[in-house]
Amino acid sequence: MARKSVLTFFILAFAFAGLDAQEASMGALGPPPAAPSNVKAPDKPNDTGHGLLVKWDLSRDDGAGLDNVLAYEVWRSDAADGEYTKRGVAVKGTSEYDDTDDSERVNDEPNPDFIVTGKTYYYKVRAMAGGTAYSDFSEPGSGQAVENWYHKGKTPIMIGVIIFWAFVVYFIFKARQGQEFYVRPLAGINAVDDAIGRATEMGRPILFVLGTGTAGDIATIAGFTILSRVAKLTAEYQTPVLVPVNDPVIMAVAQETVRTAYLEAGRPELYKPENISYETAMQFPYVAAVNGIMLREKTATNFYMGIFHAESLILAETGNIAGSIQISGTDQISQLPFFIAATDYTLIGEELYAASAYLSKEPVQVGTLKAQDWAKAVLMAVLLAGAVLISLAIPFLKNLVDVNL
Amino acid sequence: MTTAELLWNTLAAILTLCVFSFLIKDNPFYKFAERLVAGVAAGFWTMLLYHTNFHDKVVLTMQNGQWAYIIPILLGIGMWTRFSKNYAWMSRFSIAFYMGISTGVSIPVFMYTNIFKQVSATMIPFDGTVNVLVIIGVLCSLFYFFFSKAHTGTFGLVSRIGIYTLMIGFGAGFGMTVMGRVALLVQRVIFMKDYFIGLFGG
Amino acid sequence: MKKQIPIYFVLVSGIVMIIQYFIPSEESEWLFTYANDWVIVIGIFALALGIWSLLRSEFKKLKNPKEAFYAGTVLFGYFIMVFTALTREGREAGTLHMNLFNNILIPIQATIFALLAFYIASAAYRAFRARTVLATILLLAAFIVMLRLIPLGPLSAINQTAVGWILAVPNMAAKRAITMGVGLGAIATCIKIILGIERTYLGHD
Amino acid sequence: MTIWDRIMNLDRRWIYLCIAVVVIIPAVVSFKVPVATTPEVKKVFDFVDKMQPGECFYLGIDYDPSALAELDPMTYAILNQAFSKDLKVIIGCLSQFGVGMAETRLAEMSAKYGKKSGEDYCFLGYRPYPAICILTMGVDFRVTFPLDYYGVPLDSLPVMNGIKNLMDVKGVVDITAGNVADFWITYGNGRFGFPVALGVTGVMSADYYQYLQSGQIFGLISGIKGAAEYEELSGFETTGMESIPYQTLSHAVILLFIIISNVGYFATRGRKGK
Repeated sequence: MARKSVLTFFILAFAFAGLDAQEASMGALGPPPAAPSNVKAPDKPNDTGHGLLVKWDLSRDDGAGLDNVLAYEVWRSDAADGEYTKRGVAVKGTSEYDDTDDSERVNDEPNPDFIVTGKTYYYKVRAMAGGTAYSDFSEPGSGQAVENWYHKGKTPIMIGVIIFWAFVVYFIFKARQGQEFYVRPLAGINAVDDAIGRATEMGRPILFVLGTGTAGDIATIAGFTILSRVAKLTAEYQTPVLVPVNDPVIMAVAQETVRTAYLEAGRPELYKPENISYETAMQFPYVAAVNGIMLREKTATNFYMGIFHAESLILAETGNIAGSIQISGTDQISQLPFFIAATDYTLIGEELYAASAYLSKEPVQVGTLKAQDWAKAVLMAVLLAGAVLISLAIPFLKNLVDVNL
Repeated sequence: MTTAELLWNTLAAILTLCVFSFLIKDNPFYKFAERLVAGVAAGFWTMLLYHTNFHDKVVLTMQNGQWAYIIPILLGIGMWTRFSKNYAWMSRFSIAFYMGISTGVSIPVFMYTNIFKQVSATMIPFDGTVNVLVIIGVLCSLFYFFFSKAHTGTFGLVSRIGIYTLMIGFGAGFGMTVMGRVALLVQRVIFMKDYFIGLFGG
Repeated sequence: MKKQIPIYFVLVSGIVMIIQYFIPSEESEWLFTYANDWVIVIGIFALALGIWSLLRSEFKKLKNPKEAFYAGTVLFGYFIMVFTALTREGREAGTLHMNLFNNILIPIQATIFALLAFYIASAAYRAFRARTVLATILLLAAFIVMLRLIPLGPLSAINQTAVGWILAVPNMAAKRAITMGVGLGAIATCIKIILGIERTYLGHD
Repeated sequence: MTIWDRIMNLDRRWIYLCIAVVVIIPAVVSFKVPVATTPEVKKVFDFVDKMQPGECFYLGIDYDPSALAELDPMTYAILNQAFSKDLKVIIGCLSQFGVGMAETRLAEMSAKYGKKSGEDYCFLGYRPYPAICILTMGVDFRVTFPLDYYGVPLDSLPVMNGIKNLMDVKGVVDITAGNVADFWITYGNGRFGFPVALGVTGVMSADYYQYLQSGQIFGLISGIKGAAEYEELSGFETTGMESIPYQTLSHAVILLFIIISNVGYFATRGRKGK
């Protein structure tokens, strides 16, 4: 990553509070370096319109000539012959300075450094040598900040989204045409039927935990889609499913999900909204409450699907004490080891997102899995190609994926 | 320690023991602590959100005349139709926006952080065994996640290497975490120790 | 209509938020904040639903003599926290509200968290048995990593090298691969939601 | 029911009891457990140890009080080692909460060895934008920090004589709980190639071993264990060693149970096989 980001970093802004010419007085005065020239201040791209990119040609004594340039100082004014104030410093060898300030007010006072969109600003640059030796100021250059309507740096991301979207739509289309796709069996999915059947035989409820994320987290949404399939099966088996939650929006969505599933299974009369219950807010109080449910309701099967943090192992071990069959799935890498160790089946990362397609068995859903596989193949090819190219010192692909926001 | 401090500390110490008693088995003391904290957490959270989010995004926006906020407020109130059987369907509008915004925001963000950043970090030159093995490990592990290929033959071998890599990673993750968990327990033990010293020694 | 309109809402708001990401302008930034505030505001109003669900179930339990004490505990905890913080000042340091927070919520939370030290040991005992190849690999990796805390004389150096290698190579590779897989799965899930292929969460009649 | 069957179905509460015992005992009776030193910590120790009196290195103190328990012992041990060997140290903060803590620790350690600011060490203070600071310090310390923390111009400090930029110091040891570590790797080592070692928190450490493997950092002190190792190596103890008895004993208990569990597993499996 080094090369490109270092270069871009030189373009980045920095302002040194307290770095002042007089303060830096030191040592003997050498001959002053030549002034930088050709100052320009074009708009800084990809921003909200409060930044200018000051550019100049290096001093003749930067890396050559007297070779005594240490840094450049960038000064700004509202008028070409107005009063200039220092904006910041750029180290030697750098010919760009990012002057950005988008706070209109600071501490409820108007901010004098604020860059107004469309207003013309003038810049002068001078070189600074060791000691207090300064070059003359360059001729002023000017420019205006413009509000940008497209972030060019994000183009690779857009291409990525479009390609993946196209894969998904294409395979949905294929599935609608009647094409069937093979998917390999997943142990965690195959176990779902048995686990629900076991609860039915034992006459005990099923527990479905959606994790400690919010309803807007995609892993929780994946949890909803799995809950929907599981609830449909439980409705057919007439086994109650308990969904204790710690977020009210999750509660509302889970209620709709389960109700729909019961309707689709033709058993709307079995649906009890109070089984999807708000236990409490906050991670550990919620976990304590779920622990209580496991031990007191003696749930036969526990599902953990969504975002989990440290509570993963608390839940899984308590479930173990209660003797429940446990199926887990999360996208949290730090918690996967504990689910793997302490539950019977674990859906790892992407498998969590694939589970609803597996359980629904609908061709359209399975089609999206095919799209994911194609995207993965492309990803692997790009990754390998990029690694080969960079080994040959061709950074083309690497630069392409190295998105700088 | 003042009497008030002592009493508060005693409460905290008793509750700590109540929770630890769960290790022996579920019991009324644990259940009491569990139920108490459920109520306290819900109450704390209610007032926290009331004084922060509700005040800032509902009360203040209306006072300041930010009328654009009427739409989310109406959608929020729309959630309350869930109290009624007949009008509950109206809450779906609110849920729909909630889901639409959440998923729409996530797509490019996942594309950037989970895909581009990772691919870029893995595009390393093939010099040295470490780099080569990391690249092979990433490719094989990704291969394990292929759903539409049976894991047999060559595919089976590659995905096997992949799942082995994942398992080593999980084992390492487990082993690395023990220290932090023990440290948390030590903190509780030291809390109890300090409490007893304060009670009898000081 | 009850079913179709929400699906269009999802579609439109989803697409708008994707496009917003690529526009750096000030209007676009405002839209982003505004949309996130929608999510927050909907969440605050929904809290009433959650609290209602909690309180109603506890009030019901009050009638059951076996459960009455515990239900009373929940209700006591809830209402004391609410009534002690009706004003903003009630939530400042040193108030009854914060004392309850610091001496009930914090110690219980910390102690539940501390249970993990015990659970991590019992989980290791049960799970780390060399039943299958996979279990053996998991066991060995965890064993080697945990061994780094044990002084083994000259063997320690070998162990530490192994730990460093495990963390830098297979662990790193596994993390990256899972992260990428999660990215693809999550984006696919989002697309399914936005396109209305996955819609059970919206319910129907 | 043989002993192995019993072991295989061991009540989990015995495990809990053992963990409780090994955590409570060190809390009641304090004692010491040796800590196995790792090559990555030894390398940092040797780096400082092999310097000659008068030679100079840069020490970054970039953590806030939340990481104090893990990182403070490292700072103390390294400062002690440097001052006792009459090395020159340049201390800088690139994260804003580090500066106040750095000052008190420095004051304490310099008083202990009678070291003077400006003569034996230079405390630069804090500047924002870590990446650009590292880049400018690679060119000249005086561009980044014209004055030291106490307001004295760098050029008037004897300790800075002949030290223009980071190339003139023997290396960098950065103790951090945040992303300053990444900046040192990318810009310090990546751009200028000077040797960098890190002291990080336990949570962070797993992500930094890759840089150790790739040679981008020459040493890594991770978490409280790394701190304890450094204390053991340097023979100067503050609080790093304190937590080691808990950790070593509880790890030993868990490892022991894993061994018992596997012995039991193979014993019962062998019998079932017959």
